[in-house]
Amino acid sequence: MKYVIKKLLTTLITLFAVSALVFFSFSVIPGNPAVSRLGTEATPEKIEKLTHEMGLDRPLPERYGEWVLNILHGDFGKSYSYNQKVTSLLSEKIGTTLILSVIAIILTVAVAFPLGIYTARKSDSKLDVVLTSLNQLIMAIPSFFSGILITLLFGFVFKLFTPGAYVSYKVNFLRCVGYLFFPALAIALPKISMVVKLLKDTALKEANKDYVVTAYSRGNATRAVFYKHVLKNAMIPVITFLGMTFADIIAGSIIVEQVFSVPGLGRILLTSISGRDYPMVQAIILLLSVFVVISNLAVDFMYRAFDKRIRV
Amino acid sequence: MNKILEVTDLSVEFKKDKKPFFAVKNVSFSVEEGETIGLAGESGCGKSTLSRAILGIQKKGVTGKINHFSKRPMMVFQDPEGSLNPAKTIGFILEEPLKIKGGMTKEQRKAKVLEMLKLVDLSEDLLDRLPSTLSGGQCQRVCIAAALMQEPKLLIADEPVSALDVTVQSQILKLFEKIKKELKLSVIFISHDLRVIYSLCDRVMIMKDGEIVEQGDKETLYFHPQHEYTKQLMEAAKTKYVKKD
Amino acid sequence: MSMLKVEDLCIKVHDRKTTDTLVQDVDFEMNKGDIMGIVGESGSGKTMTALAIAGLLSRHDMEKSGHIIFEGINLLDIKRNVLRKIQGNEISMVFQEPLNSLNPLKKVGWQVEESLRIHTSMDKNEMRDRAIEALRDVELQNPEAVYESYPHELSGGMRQRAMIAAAMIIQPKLLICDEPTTALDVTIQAQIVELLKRINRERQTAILFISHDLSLVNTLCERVIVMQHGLVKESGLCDDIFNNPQDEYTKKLIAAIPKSPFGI
Amino acid sequence: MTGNNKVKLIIGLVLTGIVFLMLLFGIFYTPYDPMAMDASVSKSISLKHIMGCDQFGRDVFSRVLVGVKETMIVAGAVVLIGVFFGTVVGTLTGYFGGWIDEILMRLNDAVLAFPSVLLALLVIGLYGGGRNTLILALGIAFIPSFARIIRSEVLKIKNLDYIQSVRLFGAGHLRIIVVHILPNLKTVMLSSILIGFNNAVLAEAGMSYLGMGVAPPNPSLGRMLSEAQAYIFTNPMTAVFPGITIVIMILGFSLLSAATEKG
Repeated sequence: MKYVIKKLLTTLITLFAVSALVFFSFSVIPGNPAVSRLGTEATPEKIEKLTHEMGLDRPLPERYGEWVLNILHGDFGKSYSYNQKVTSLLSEKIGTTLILSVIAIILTVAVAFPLGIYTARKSDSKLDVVLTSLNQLIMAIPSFFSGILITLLFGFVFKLFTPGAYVSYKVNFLRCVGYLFFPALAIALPKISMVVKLLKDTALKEANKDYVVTAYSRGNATRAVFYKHVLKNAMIPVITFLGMTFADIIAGSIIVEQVFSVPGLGRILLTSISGRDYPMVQAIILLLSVFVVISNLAVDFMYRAFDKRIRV
Repeated sequence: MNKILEVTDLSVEFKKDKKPFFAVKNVSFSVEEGETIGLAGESGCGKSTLSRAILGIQKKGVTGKINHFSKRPMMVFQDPEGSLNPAKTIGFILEEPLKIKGGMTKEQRKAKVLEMLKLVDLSEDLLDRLPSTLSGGQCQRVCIAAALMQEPKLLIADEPVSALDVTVQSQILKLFEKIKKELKLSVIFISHDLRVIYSLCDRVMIMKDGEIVEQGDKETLYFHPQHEYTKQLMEAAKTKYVKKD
Repeated sequence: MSMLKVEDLCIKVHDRKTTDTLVQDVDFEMNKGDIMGIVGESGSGKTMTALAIAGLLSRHDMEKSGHIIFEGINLLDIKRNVLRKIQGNEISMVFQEPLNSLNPLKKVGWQVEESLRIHTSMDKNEMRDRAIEALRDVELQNPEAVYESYPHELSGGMRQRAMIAAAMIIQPKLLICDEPTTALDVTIQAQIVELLKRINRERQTAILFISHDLSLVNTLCERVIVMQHGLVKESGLCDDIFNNPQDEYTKKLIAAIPKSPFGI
Repeated sequence: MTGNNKVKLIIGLVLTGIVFLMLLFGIFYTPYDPMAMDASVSKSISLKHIMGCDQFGRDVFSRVLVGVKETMIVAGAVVLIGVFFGTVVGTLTGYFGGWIDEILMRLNDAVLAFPSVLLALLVIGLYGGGRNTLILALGIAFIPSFARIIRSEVLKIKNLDYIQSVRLFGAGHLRIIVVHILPNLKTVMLSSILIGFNNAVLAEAGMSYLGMGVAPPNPSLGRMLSEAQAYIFTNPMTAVFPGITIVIMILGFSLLSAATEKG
């Protein structure tokens, strides 16, 4: 219990630090955002008025405090370019990106674990050589290229989906998932390969340890040695790796959303960056970081449930 | 006889799980010139921490007095391969202490290295080789030679034969006998093996939980132990090595 | 007929180009209640011999020849699923490093029971009772607590006792011990030696004791085999070999024992 | 070296060899001006245009060559920044420890927990796109992982007995670090530089795919992919060739790093 509280507390501190980092890094940009917003229409009066409206004339810590308080009330401020509340602009997109990430995570875990266990068990067969080489190749294909190939193959050749015809989950959840499956596949492919390789490597390493010899000496069958002894120990580094992978998957969605024209957080982040829409950029980066931090926390708990040796 | 080292009330305090804990507690002893003193105890008793404190490698939490009456004491470690820089040749490793000390020409250094190789019974052919190509016994000889390079008066040997095979072990012990005599070296010899200590040392200290529970002349200590723990150790050694019918 | 008869045992490892002979022409016999030592330095082939008898050399690049006849069955000839019925049931093994030899993620009790789970059809409670009894029998204080703990929570001596309990739980005929005391402190070593002697005396379990320490083997065993570079240099009664060694290498080994008040 | 590693090494060397050859061509000679548009030319693959032409009639092969150059410049600079600062930070924190170590490592962990794409986007969001910002952004994102690897290696080495004995000989910190620790970091550095190249190529291509890299009309592999995507059903090869080039680069570096890891 103490562990859970401690972990939650450090997570809170991390979130706080991230929010500070995001906020203050935007305040060190040279130039007055009010000036750049007004562009050619800038007159000293207009600038002063806008500066005041945007609260830029008040001290930084005060603005930060207000920003955090507002966020806690669900208010991320107003977008510069859309002149609307950030929250209302983002609400649907958060859902889209989350669904995409969750499908990718489920795909990764559901495919990588059985495949990894299989290759670890058959580590000296001919099939293994093929699988390992294939794995190595897939790891080298970046998600935006595999995304294009998937579009070409499943969209153009097999016509399993219509590229660009994304349906919001609010309109039809199933069709939305059906569409997002393909970008999720593009994100998941290299991750699956990495997990499979890691699981196989650690399982082989574990298989050389002394306790495995002990297990054999008691008359265990090879299968029993693997499932009762090796597998659990081999999973520990894999779970640690999954923590980083989940974060990567969330970040990877930014790029893949672009490939499949999915209107999620990634897409609007890119438009906001080019439009210098700082409240939007701040909000999106903060949201994505929160996803990352929370997924890390989830993996920590998973790890703890797995390895009873870890205390504190 | 001259004292070479005097330790008074030496303690080393560590923090373990936020609780203070003494790895070494109120240790006092001295080493005379040319004397070999054995330090025996079981794992975790503080033998290594004590030697590190004496050499000044361990500085944190050290209290008490350590008086050295000689310059730069040296140390020989347990794992011979780990005590040699894997990226450097034997020649480089042996020359390094002289380079650091300074004040010698290249030729003088070379001559000194050769002299030392001879002392530890190693061939010159090894100079260009890397540590990984040497046997454990050869590595330990190189370590001893390197430690003697700056002509120390006191050598601390921390389990120097524990990682070696039995026959190699006896050769290295013979080498210790030899250098001790030829160089009038004082040696603090740390070991968990009471037989090794008996065969090499003049005086013995028994350590337990950071304290030296008993010290004295080897014969007295082995045949008339006073402290309960010393008796226990001797009893265990007998169970292990003396055949009962 | 003897319980264990090893004849002309050879173990070779084939690399791509070279063949390494690890063990060559090892012969010996053991009977019920025998206690025998194999002594040698690193690379002598003593551990390989032990692993071969325990049926633990299954690497493909290894060639084994000769006979290991246990209770009339040649262990080198039989299928793995037949061998498995003997492993942990009639032949058990204890290793050098108790920490590494225990699965770090499983409770000690689970590991002590493992042989019962594999070779008998006992139910959970029966197994637990047997395991606690076995832990008590190796002189562990508070066996119930040890049963519930993880390997890292025990001291080195306790772990090795637990390993012995696990090996003895099903009353094997032969217990192979590969340097079981080397990683432990002197006082603990003495206790383990006493424990093995008692097990041998009370249960008539034959013990094959592998060690680099000639004098330790002398105190524990009746007979000894001295090995070097895979070859048997000398074998016979400990007393004979100590008092009257024939082979040069044996003489060297005896001479290497440090002079001490603890006999040779 | 095991047989498996040998195969990896050979394939890795061949692939990176191809990449370096392309890099040399990208610097010194391209068959066509990579920026020259020619609407009249056929877009399909021919002897004259071995990878075909894009929608503006620019020679894809020439553009790929220059794109490789662009990617390698960015990747090289990023790895350089990462390795240099990573080694400095990692060595100092690992060797001296104490509160500097505490602070820097906490900072390191915070940055490391952040996916590098996100970090790079943050920096680009602040300072705008372009090659230099991209290098800076990715370089900063790469420092922590190098620092971590170097630090853990230095920590391991620092406590080895041979460092203790050199200290006893009276060697100063600088001598210990330069003469006795750094040479033993070679293997670890080599494999992390290679894996760094692998990641940097991936990151550069990803960022330029998002339009955050070098400014158009200069060719970059990532942007070529995103530009070709609109014509994917009519002229797929325009996307496939730059894509395959990226895969060759990443595969080459990752195979080499796998082959050099641990013997």
